Amino acid sequence: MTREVSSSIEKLSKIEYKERAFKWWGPSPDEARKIQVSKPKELKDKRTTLKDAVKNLITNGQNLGLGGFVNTRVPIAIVHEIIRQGARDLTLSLQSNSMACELLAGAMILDKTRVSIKRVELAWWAYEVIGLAPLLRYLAANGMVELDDYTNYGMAARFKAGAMGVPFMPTRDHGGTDMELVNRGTMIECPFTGRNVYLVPACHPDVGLIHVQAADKYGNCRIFGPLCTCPEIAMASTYTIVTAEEIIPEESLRTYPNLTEIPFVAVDAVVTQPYGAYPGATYGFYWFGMEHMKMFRGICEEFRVTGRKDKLKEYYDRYIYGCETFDHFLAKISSKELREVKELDGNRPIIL
Amino acid sequence: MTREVSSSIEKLSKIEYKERAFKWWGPSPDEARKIQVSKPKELKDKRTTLKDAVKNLITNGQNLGLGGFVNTRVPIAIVHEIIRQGARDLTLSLQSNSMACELLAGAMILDKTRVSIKRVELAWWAYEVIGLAPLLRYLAANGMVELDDYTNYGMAARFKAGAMGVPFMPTRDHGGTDMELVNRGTMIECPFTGRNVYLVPACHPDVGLIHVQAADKYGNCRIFGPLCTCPEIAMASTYTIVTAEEIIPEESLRTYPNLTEIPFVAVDAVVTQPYGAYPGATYGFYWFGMEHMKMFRGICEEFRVTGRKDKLKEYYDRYIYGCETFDHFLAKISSKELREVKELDGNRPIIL
Amino acid sequence: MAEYNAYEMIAYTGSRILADRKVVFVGTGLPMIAVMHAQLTHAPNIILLYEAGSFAPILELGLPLSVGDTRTCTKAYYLKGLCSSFELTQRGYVDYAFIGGAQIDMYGNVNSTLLGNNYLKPKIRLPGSGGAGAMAANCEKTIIIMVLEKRRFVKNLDFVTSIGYGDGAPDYREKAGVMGSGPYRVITDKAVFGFDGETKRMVLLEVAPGLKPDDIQDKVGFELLIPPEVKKMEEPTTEAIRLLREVIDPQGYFLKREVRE
Amino acid sequence: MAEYNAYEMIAYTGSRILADRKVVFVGTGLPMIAVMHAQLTHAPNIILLYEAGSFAPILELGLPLSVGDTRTCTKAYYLKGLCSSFELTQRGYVDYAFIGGAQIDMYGNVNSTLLGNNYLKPKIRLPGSGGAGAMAANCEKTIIIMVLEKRRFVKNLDFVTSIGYGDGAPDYREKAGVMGSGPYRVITDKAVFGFDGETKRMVLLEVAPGLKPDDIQDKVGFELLIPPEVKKMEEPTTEAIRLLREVIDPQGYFLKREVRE
Repeated sequence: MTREVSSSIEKLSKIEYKERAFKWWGPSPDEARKIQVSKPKELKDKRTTLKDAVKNLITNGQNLGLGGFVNTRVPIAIVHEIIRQGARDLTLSLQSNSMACELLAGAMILDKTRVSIKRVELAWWAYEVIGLAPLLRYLAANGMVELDDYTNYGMAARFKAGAMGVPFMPTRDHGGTDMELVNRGTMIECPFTGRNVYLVPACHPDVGLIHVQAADKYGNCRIFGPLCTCPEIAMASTYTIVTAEEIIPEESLRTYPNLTEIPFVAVDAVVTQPYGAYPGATYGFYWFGMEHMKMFRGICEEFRVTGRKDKLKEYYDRYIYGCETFDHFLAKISSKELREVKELDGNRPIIL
Repeated sequence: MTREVSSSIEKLSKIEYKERAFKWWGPSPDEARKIQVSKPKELKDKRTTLKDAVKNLITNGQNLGLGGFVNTRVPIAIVHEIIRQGARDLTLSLQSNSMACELLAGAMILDKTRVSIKRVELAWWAYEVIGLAPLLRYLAANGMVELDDYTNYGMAARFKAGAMGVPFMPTRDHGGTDMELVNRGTMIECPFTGRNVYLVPACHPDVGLIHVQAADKYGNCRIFGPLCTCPEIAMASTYTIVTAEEIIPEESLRTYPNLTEIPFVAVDAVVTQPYGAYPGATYGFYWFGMEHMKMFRGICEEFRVTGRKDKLKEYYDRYIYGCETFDHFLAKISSKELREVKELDGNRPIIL
Repeated sequence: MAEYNAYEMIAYTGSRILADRKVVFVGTGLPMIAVMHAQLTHAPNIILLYEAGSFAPILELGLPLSVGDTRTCTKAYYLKGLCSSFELTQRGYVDYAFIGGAQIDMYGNVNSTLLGNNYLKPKIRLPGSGGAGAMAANCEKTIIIMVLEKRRFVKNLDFVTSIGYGDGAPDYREKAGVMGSGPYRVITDKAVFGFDGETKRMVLLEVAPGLKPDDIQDKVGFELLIPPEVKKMEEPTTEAIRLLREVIDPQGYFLKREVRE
Repeated sequence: MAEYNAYEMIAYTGSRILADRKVVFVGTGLPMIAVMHAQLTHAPNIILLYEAGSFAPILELGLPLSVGDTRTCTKAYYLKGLCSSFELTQRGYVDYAFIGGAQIDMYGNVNSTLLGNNYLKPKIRLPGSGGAGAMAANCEKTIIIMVLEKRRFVKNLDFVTSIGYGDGAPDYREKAGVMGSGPYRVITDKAVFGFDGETKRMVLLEVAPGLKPDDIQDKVGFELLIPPEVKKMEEPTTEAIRLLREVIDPQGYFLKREVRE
């Protein structure tokens, strides 16, 4: 073990926490490499349904890497299908997310034999202007999930290290804060500068969940607007499910290879799913659906305050369990709403 | 100092070398940060002539970061101007380069009071199919430059660390080879995996020399074809000179911000220079000029073998010292040649 | 002079403090309003950075409601992802971090992770660091924005999320391995604070009209440094209020919330 | 059967050894010829990777003359930079490294940095690692291509540039921190070699028609492992020679150089 050093945070800190011996919360770098090496990398048609993608790739106990950022290109359609099929003892890894996390948390609260979150490695979980995340508050206050806190850059750097095939990434943050004490990173003295530098361990999700504007049938993806860390999550994960607003011809990707943000080797299932991030936003396609999010958050907050699950159950029965597919969910959203979020995007220029 | 470990290379190695205490061969990460913080970052028109850019930014003793890769988007026009104005005791940092390095070496051989290379941190210096680099052979065999050898990834990772503002990058190479012994990287035991991992120090050139397809007047750059590590070199360097085949309107960059590979804050001088990489290649504009390169290499090889400098001097007098600007150099290349390299590019699709 | 609420005062002051032509990393909440106001008024050439990846946008399509909102990208010059935004800060390209938080202490350390001192079972779990922890570490200077309330200006943070000057030791940030020089201003509805160069403690710089330094000290859970001369905070002009209410946040997403006292 | 020279035999054998649908990181020199031949014949779905940033191109515009040549990008699927190419290898996305070099030893370590044992004043300074050192470290398997000459197949390398099995110790690569499993084949004009699973030493697998294992041992500066059965190397077909000379390298950049014996 490299000799560890630390900042002066202990002089300042008031937090009670439990020392945790370091362990990986998903595949270790060596395991992730081994899996990748053993997979065939050939160009093959990976188009499938979300039902089959989730059936074939999601199992209990996995670490799921949630793509997108807050409300942007969040993998809502994939999360719906995971909830429908059920998955227990999940670890979630993400930077900043809102509804994708809350949806999984709500399913856990309704029936933890069906869906459950064991651990979350994250930087941020809330709705920004709409408010705090009621279900995170509930799970945390009741000690129902183990959390591991980083900055947004910390989580980004962890996915980046995973994508790059290195075991950690040096960062210039976390030091001197309570995150240095509670999370799984570690401070070392830089062998070149002699200064302290904070290392965060690579994060390799078992399955990355990614929504993009366009992909070809092999899984090559174009992304416009904020890339978030979707390319890094896809490359770091041992398997990746991609939903795309549109499938575009391979020829288009071969014409402008510089525009491909995720290469086919990092993708295992490609699903056409228009509005696949709704009520999140997809640059060039639609803005986010504030009203639906507010409505869902309101239901969750009511549960948190009152402990009554009836409205929460109604939401899941109507919008998830009562739908065969995500298209059925979309059919229950007013066409006016879907048209409006499309208009609110302002028709941003993208290249398809 | 972090406790150092090593592979078993010493059991195998036969190389004689001198242990070097670690030192930065250009700005340290802290120095590079300080310079960047002190620079105004505003949007301003940075268009200038190559003469003025070199006059204002290049001085003796600097570390110059050479963009491009082997023959692709090599900063030949900038190197010509540096040779014309003279610069001594240079450190060159690069991955793989051919003519840009040899041109500087030739100028040194002709008159080392005008141009001289003190050190080179590199992965590769030659002409691939055309042959070895005669002037590198000459300088090395005579102990006239200090070299520091990395893999291409090692140099790429060093620029990347510099661009990211971290003091080093972990890599999975160099270990178990003589580069582990002779270069300035170091092996540590990973605090997370317990396995050895090789750290390469960040590289911050004083000035990055970059040729791109298109830039706006503020320095936002589009690059098509291989990006090489031009974005990383530009971001890592404390100052950057960009030559561009074309200046394009700001509005175009604002329409497709995802296509910008170097942001304006990383660029200090923007020069319009068609054929700025010739006899190197620029994707979408022209292929490389094999005949001119062969001719120059032949002259250098003749010097290496015979020790006679007359033809070398002739080349510099005709093509560099005898030219006021790079456009004068181009005027001495046959228009047939310039048309042919354009045709050989095959008119690759780029977005301007 | 127009009537204005606490958020409007904060947004206006935040805007006023931003210099034109500087690079500002915009945190979520009121910073988003403040920078938009600055861009529309005295700082048309201000350079904005949003953490999901957008650099130097012109916010013509309207107010982003989230730092990950696709509206942050409007007419940007450079648009990659999270890594690129934060690496710009590490490398020294960003002048100001502009963040909020739930609690702040006298050294400008900020908490946005939880309330209650138990990490495993917090009384209230807040969103977490998000970008703030990294911004406060590596942008050159940090501007913090918060409503002035005693429950927020506290002696000891429940959790240190964003680094300020730590315990005030001159080498605290150095030992923490961060690159930025630290907190610069704290903007509230009733006062503006800076930090003492020596002790790194919070200094009262401006108070709102009608209030005295003692009124501010009463709302703060630690001892402020109060210099002999404290300026009066500028109030938002009628035009500023019109811009804030009619152009920037007509739905009142950020400006019409209730302030709990 | 057509006449062929040493380079043509190497290129043909290199092509023959590549399996379709695998990912191959293409080093400079004859590997570029071999992969193009493979893509045009038995391995149309082979996935090529070039270090300046090109992934999965179809080489319709002709033979790249350099691994940084813009022609490597023709109809690629993914095209970033150096970092992305090598990170694909570290992460496990690349099946084969395909490299050359100046010297090789019995454990598949390769030298491409210098001749003469003094790093400060080498007898001949060669180009350096380029991508080879990283490819040999992190692609899953390494294929090495070289003309069979005693000055190249040496007992001790002047400089270890690209890692093979080191000194043959079972943990050599593990301790070196590299991710790939190591050398797989060595292809020459007169023989094909593999490596023994236990001792990691070079094993003779195939010899060119008309030669015996002893002839090969005579051209090698260390003791080869020679199994009782050694296959005969396949000779290039007339069609293969036509492709190599007329379609792939009509200028003879790679195939018409002189072989120094």
